[in-house]
Amino acid sequence: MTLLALSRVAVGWPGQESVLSDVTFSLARGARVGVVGPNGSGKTSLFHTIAGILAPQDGTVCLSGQLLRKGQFLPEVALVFQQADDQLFCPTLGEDVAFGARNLGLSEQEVALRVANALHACGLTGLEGRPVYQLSGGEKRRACIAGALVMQPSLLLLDEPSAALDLRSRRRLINLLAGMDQAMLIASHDLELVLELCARVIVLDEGRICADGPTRDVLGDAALMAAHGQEVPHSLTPHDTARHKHRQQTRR
Amino acid sequence: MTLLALSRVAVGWPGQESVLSDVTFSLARGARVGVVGPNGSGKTSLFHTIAGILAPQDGTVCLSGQLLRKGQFLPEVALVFQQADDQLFCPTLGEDVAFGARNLGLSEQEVALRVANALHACGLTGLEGRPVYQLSGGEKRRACIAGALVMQPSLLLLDEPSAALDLRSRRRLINLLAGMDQAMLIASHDLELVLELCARVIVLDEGRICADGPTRDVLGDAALMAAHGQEVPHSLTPHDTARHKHRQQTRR
Amino acid sequence: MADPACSPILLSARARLVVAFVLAFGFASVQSLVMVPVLVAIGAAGLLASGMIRHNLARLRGAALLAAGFLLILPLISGQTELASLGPVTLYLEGAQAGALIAGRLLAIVALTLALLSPVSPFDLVAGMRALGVPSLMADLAFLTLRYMQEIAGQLSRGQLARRLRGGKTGWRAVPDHAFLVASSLIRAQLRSEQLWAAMRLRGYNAGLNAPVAPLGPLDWACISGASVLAVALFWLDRSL
Amino acid sequence: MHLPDGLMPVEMALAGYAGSGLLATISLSRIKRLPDPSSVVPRAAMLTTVFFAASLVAIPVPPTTVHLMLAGLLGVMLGWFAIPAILVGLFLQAVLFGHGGLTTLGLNGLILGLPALLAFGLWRSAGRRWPDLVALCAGSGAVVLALVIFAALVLAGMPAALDARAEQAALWVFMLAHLPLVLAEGLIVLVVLRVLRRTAPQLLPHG
Repeated sequence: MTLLALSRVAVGWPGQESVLSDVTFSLARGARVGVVGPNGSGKTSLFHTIAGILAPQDGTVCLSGQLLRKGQFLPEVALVFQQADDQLFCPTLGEDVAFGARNLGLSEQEVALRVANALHACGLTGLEGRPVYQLSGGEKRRACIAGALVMQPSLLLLDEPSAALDLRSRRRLINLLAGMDQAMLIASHDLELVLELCARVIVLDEGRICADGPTRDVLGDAALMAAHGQEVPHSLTPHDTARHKHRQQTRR
Repeated sequence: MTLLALSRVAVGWPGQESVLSDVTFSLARGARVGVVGPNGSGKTSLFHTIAGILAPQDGTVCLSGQLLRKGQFLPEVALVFQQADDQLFCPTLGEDVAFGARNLGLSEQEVALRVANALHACGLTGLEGRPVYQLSGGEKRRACIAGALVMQPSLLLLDEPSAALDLRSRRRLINLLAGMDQAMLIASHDLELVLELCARVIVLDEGRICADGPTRDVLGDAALMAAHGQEVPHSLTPHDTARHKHRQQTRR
Repeated sequence: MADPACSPILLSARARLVVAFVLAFGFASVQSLVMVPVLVAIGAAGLLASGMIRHNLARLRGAALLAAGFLLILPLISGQTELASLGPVTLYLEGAQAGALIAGRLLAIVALTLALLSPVSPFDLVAGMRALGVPSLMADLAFLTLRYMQEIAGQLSRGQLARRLRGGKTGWRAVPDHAFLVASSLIRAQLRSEQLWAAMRLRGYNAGLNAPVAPLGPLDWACISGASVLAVALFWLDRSL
Repeated sequence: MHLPDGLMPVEMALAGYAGSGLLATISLSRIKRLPDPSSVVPRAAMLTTVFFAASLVAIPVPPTTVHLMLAGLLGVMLGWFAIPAILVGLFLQAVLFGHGGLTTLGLNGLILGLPALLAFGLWRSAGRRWPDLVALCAGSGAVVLALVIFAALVLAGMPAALDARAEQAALWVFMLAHLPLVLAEGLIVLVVLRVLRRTAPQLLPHG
């Protein structure tokens, strides 16, 4: 069942080079798709378009069969920013998670229930009263996701979810995302993460879709990856222990 | 020839748990050593101690055979912050790179020469007049390194150099660092980067050194890595193509 | 006497603010020296009842220094009636009186506001201000400022550190560098605020950043009326003396 | 340069609240005329936070260290938003650090708010023509105006029994002690506005 459908979407400002052009793809309910590409390739613009912040110059974005208009409040789509601090603007974790639910006009009881569920799902129960600036990087990231979940979206847009996380927090995040049943678009430079979470990947470069297919096939295609500033993830390359040797020094 | 020698260094505040304890290691001129460990393991404190910002409660830090005192201006040691934005406070790239050189009391000619060299080394020539905030993430990172190089340090301390970089910028950074002959300590969660650049690695956890040895041996030791919240890098694990399968979904 | 600080948890932030403002103005209206011990006694009682004595005493230090300054300097420089003469130094009665009055009012007001307001988080105080009718634009401004204060202060101090590590100048020559730091922080703040606005809008920000407020309870009303009675009594006593 | 609690007679403190309230009403009504007022809140809040944080940093200006007031820069950068920003900052300072006071919040709002508006007016009317000169005047002038309002309020509020000559002498000492701040603020505003004009002119909506 199609949740999201973009058709020939172009985004840009008059007189400037467009940041997205001719972007067409669709996404089934519950599917997880990776979006990879160098910085400036249009990943953030793509997410902003789907979230309704940017209006396409051309083409259409349909969500559950409905055409999207700019500036519409879309509780169905939740955007998780790369910079967690920009998203967590309330004083405490509990208030921040509740913010979106309150704005849906729910009763306080319903809000409390949803907040408790979201915190539980993200492993944050008990931290409600914690000031946001005291959270660790991994907790902040999960707090952003909890703040999104509370609105019960059917599509999550995650922008570099593993950036600035240590390996422990990254693993915890991967487990969390793997267990969720919302549809997701995950933009990341962390190709190993994309490989673990997504069966399908879209490669974006200079505002265009250059590849769209099964993750292992696309990310394993060395020529394609190199052409778009990417590298085949180590877990997909044949082992070549000599590879690191030439760079390392003999001095210690 | 030993450049840096730490002996039984302990850092902390009275009445609190110490952030570093019993840290002993030495570094030869020109050597590149990785420092890995979870967030909060003391990597930043270690760097601040070597840069003379924090004074050890106990133990000694020697640089080129000289004992370090707190608060001393050390042009020989350059610290490159994790947040490039915190380090780049001058209006334009050129001014920022020149800042350190000017403070050494050099002639304007000498300053200009050093700036030109540093910009060239970091592939930033021609961007001198660019406002700092308009630079890309990778350019900012290299600008920080250029600002350090201009003081001709013999030791570079790099805190998460590849954080928030896309693969192209990361590759470019690795090439830049691989070609430099200064000694370096590189703190990073990006173990593949450590593996490529450093022949030796130190594992830090809870303020103590848990391992110190050849990178491939240490990072390849699954039990050791797991005990300290790390994962063996994919390029050191035997191939297991089934590994990703269980997580990926069939829906597209 | 209505001692509002007896129940530091139960009393709402709104009632605390009203009580603090009413009593502070009541104290500020006192003009006769005789009343000063009464004010200081109420302030001290509030401080004791707040249960955070050590914490509040530490925060009272600035006010205490300022009060000591008034007490010491005013008798030296001001007045006509000689109180005492120690060599070249003459102490005047009027100055001493004014100094004691100002210092007493200052210490009593600060002690009382600390006792009332320090048990509540600043965010709750701002929420209380909003509930009291402060425009939501100002309340939102205060909320976001409180939220990002620590972070931006941290950024600035890291910037100072970066400057120092690269041999930054000291004294007057550091002033332009400091200006660079302020300018770059302003530019970053502007860029961030665009992200922040997007995040707020995407989560349905329309008016106000905080939770709906509960109505004032009986205890709140009791404390507010008690404080008002006390303030009027102080005013009346002061004028009738 | 904050008036503490307890120094001023209660009538003046109340008048201060009335004055600041009026200023706030005027600026809020100006802000409401903007096309989408709530969209400016995040920007004003982030900038306010920077001003607030920067004023906490002690910068060495021999022979002392000074804390910047930044009222002039605040006025130039925030325009009408400067008044709510200043009142919010004063309230938070009083509650968080015990600087200033609750009863004198209105008076302190005038001490900082009027100079901010002066700087805003100066920059808007002449900033385009003589940017450096106006920046210097806005920075230093704001501090001088704040000092003058401060001194006038203290003089008006002190008990009549006090010797006016001694009081004036004390005020002169106070003003002279702030001379480094006057110079440092002028220089800071000059440099900051120069940097912004050169690298981020979109941050300066007027002038």
